[in-house]
Amino acid sequence: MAGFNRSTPSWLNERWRIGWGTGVVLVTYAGLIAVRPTSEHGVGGPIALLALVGYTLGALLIVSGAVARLPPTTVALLPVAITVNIVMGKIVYFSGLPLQLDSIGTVLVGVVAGPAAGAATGALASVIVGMTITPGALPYAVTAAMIGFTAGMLARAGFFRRLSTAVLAGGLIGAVAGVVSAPITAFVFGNASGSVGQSALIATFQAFGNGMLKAATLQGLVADPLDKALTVVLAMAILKGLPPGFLHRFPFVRDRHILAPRADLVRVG
Amino acid sequence: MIEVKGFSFTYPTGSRPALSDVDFEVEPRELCAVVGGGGAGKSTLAGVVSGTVPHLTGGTAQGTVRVNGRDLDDTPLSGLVGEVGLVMQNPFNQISGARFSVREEIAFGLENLGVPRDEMAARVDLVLDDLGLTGVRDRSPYELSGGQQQLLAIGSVLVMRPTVMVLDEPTSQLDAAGNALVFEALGTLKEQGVTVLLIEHRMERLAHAADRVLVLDRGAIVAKGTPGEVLADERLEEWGVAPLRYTVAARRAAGRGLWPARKPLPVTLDAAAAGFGETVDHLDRGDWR
Amino acid sequence: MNAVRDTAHATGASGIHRLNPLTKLAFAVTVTVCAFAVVDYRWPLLLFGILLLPAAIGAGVLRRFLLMLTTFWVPVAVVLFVVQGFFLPGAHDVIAQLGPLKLKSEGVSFALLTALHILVLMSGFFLLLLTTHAGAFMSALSERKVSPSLIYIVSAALQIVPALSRRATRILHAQQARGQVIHGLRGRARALVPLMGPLILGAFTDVGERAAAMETRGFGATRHPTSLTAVPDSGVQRCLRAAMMLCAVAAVTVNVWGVVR
Amino acid sequence: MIVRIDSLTFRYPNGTTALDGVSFSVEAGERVAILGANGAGKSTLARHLVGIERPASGTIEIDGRRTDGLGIAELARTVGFVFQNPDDQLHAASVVKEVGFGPRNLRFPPARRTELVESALRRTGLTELRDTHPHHLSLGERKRVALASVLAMDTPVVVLDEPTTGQDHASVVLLGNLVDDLATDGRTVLAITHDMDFCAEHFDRVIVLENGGISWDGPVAHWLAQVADMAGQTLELPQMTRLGRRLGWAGPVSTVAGFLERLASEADPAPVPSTAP
Repeated sequence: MAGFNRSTPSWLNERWRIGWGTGVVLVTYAGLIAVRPTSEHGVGGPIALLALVGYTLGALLIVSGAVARLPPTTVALLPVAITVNIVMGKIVYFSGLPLQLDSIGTVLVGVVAGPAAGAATGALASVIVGMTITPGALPYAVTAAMIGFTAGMLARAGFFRRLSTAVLAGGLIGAVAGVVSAPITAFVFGNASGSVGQSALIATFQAFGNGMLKAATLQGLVADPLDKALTVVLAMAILKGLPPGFLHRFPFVRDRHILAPRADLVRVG
Repeated sequence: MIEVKGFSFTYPTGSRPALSDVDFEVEPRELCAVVGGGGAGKSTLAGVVSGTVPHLTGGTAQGTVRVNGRDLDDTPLSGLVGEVGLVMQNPFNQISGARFSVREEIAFGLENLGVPRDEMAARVDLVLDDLGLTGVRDRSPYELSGGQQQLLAIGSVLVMRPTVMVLDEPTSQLDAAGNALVFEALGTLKEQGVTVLLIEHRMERLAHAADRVLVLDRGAIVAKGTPGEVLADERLEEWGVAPLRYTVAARRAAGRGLWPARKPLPVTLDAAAAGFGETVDHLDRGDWR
Repeated sequence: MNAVRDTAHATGASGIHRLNPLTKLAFAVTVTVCAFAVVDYRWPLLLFGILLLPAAIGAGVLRRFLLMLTTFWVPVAVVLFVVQGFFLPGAHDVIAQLGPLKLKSEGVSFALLTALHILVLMSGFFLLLLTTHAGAFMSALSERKVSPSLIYIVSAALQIVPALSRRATRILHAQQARGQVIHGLRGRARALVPLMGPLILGAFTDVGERAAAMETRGFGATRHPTSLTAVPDSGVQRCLRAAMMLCAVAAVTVNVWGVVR
Repeated sequence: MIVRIDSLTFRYPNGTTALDGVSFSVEAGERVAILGANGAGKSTLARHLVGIERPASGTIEIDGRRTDGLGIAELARTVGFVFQNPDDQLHAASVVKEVGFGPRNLRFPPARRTELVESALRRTGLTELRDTHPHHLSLGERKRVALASVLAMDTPVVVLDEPTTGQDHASVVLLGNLVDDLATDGRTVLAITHDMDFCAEHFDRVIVLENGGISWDGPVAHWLAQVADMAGQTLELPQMTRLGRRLGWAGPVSTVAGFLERLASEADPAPVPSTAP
């Protein structure tokens, strides 16, 4: 499994493993698009297996590479972020709102501790949800990793200094999530995963004559950007509420001018 | 051995120093207590001596801190592992969460150091026994009561056998029995040559256990000496520290001539009983004054 | 949060409980791969009938196993039949009509196959979770030299979730005791900040201290940490795992070959 | 009779009995300390007073009303509960907003609200910190904010859970004076505490719980007189009580003032008016 600590050849060191993992995910996605299943019988089995295996392998490589590079404070941050994902996800789920909001912690880590940490948070959150709530979350580990990774990259590019650009970043994160998750939804779950609302949307797209992958992608592109924009806003609200000194423990956000300077970081009185 | 010289520290977000010009030493086999009001800088001092401040918090520091002869400025935190132990105020945060039973949680530090399994098991069981945790060894750390979690936090550090031990209010949630266990363990540590720095609110325990007491007020050391000297100081309340009732009673009694003139004010039950006993004897014999 | 408790405290005396967690993981992975590898609805049904169900009975966890399937698999299966039964792209063999909607046979057979695949995937992992103590699982991974950081993150998250939900209850009581009413949609919306604020901010605020505590306890000090608990393993299980992995790899290879060709 | 509890029994979901036939009543203006070892049922009893736990059998009557049908938020008008950990409730961006949360929930008119908040801030010594963010406060200060936020609800009964734990000297002194003031105002104070000196100096009456039942209920001095060397070592007797015993005095003393009075009477057999401050 992930995270071998033996002396590894250089092409398998941490940085490379993230690269290899991303590569495997991209090749898998490209492969799924290229050999777009023609016979209806191809849909159920082999394609699903290809999607499942490629994505799982990619996620394992990314996680093992990302986790090995994290400083201890970030390691301590991840379980809390994962918990926040789960708790908020549950609250929203039970509130019956047509939203997910289960990536707040992932986005927050991406912004505070960088793309690698964000990717690890997302993927491991899926593992935890898979272990405790529903195994249906396991195949989506790559999507969750991509959410954290993208959030980190956009943070590095300065998107989180203003609320308006942060909301835009949320839209972009959502687009990535929607595209990456589509093959899993379409091929592994036969477009029946997620909430009833999502399934209804997918059914509508299929009814209008779209193929399964296309319907799933369209659904993702409609629902995810909105959801992730809101996620980003909530993550920013949490960041604003955190005590002074918290962000000083994370070099990524401290040294790279990721966020706008905070007035309350200077103690008055 | 702890040596702190001219040490000042300001948090990255602080407008005034959390510690200013702090100067003290603690020898091996010595228990030094730190007392002071809320926000006096006690926890910061614990962090400084254990190497987490400013390494993890950031901030600006001046002066030197040496532990066992090593300058902490040039020593990474990993270089102090096993040598300096830190028990934090909140046991919930001391529990790593990496392990699922009390026994494994105590072993966590030893596992990290690569201690062989047999030795580890022996050391863990010894600590469980010393702190009265054997009955809950297989329970989840998160299912323990606050007091038991505090004992677990102490045990998880004790098991690593550090030569310098820093404890930040380790007994706030413990009842009298738990307190006695902890102070017994600290006594044993001292005998073994360990240097102990203890932050504590309960003055009566300190008066017995501490070799020396430091008083911190707004980041500066305002008094240091033996418990008898420091805890009987009349400025204690101004510094935000609760005086013992024995001392208060003797001081007021002395005002009315009811405390033996040549005796220092008491900080322990024994000293108070001896002093007031003398008063009562004299009163009975009618040769007072 | 019941499932969390199940995984963290799964104890039992059956032979399946005593197996090395990695053996059970390998089984879950292999059975999933095998289920997806063959395009015939009878195949995953067979795997479920002769492997997964008897295993659940043997481990004495049948009731909880079925309960979890009812909770998680049945809804997915129902949605699958509705969506694909009526809307599978390219299907035209209508077998029933409900108003404007046409139920098609291709859609039904696709839904059946996919639902059974998911059944095997979920069953394999439920079996692993219901018969494995999370601590033993983590120890087993640790013995295989998996990164301590990764094990820490997973273990801590598994334990912080229930700890945090207990804290959420305390916060709820504290705010209600200050007159906070949590009824109706408006009440709920208004209660969000007083309830979630202390919970989430408190959890993040703890991170700094916990990291400091871990570092002073030598977290990451050596690349070769030891483990207090030994996880039982045997030569038979090692062979079994190798055979299962071989089987899984073969199934994947054949399938990828088939798709690419 | 502001609080009346009759044969209260409570069992945890796992079946263990936490409280077994507990009965007592408290008058307005009384200061009652609830003592007992960890796990004796103190917190469970206190949680019944605010309606967080519901009795398996028995009744609780507060201010003449049975609490059976009342929710926690409704009971909040009568019983203020100061929880042990202030971080379980602090959420507002300033001390004054945090303290105003309860009165706002209870729908007090704005003028009354301001009056209550200001008075609570003053009594807890927080007036100067009113606009500070709770982040910037020490644990002792945060505990005081939690206390103020309950005082501002102006409830006839105030329940304190381990109020002195983690508090520095100045806060403990303030807290003691506050308990006395509340009682003078006719409000009832119940406190769970381990701090025997605090209990001896500021409370009239103790209720001792043992294995879910009441093992003693009565004035503090009577209890100190009869109690042996602290059964089970779970509580440490007040310093002055121990000193009095060491001196072989009959009958207990519990506070510095009481001790000095006693000492003075030894010095001069004729009763001397106490001049202790």
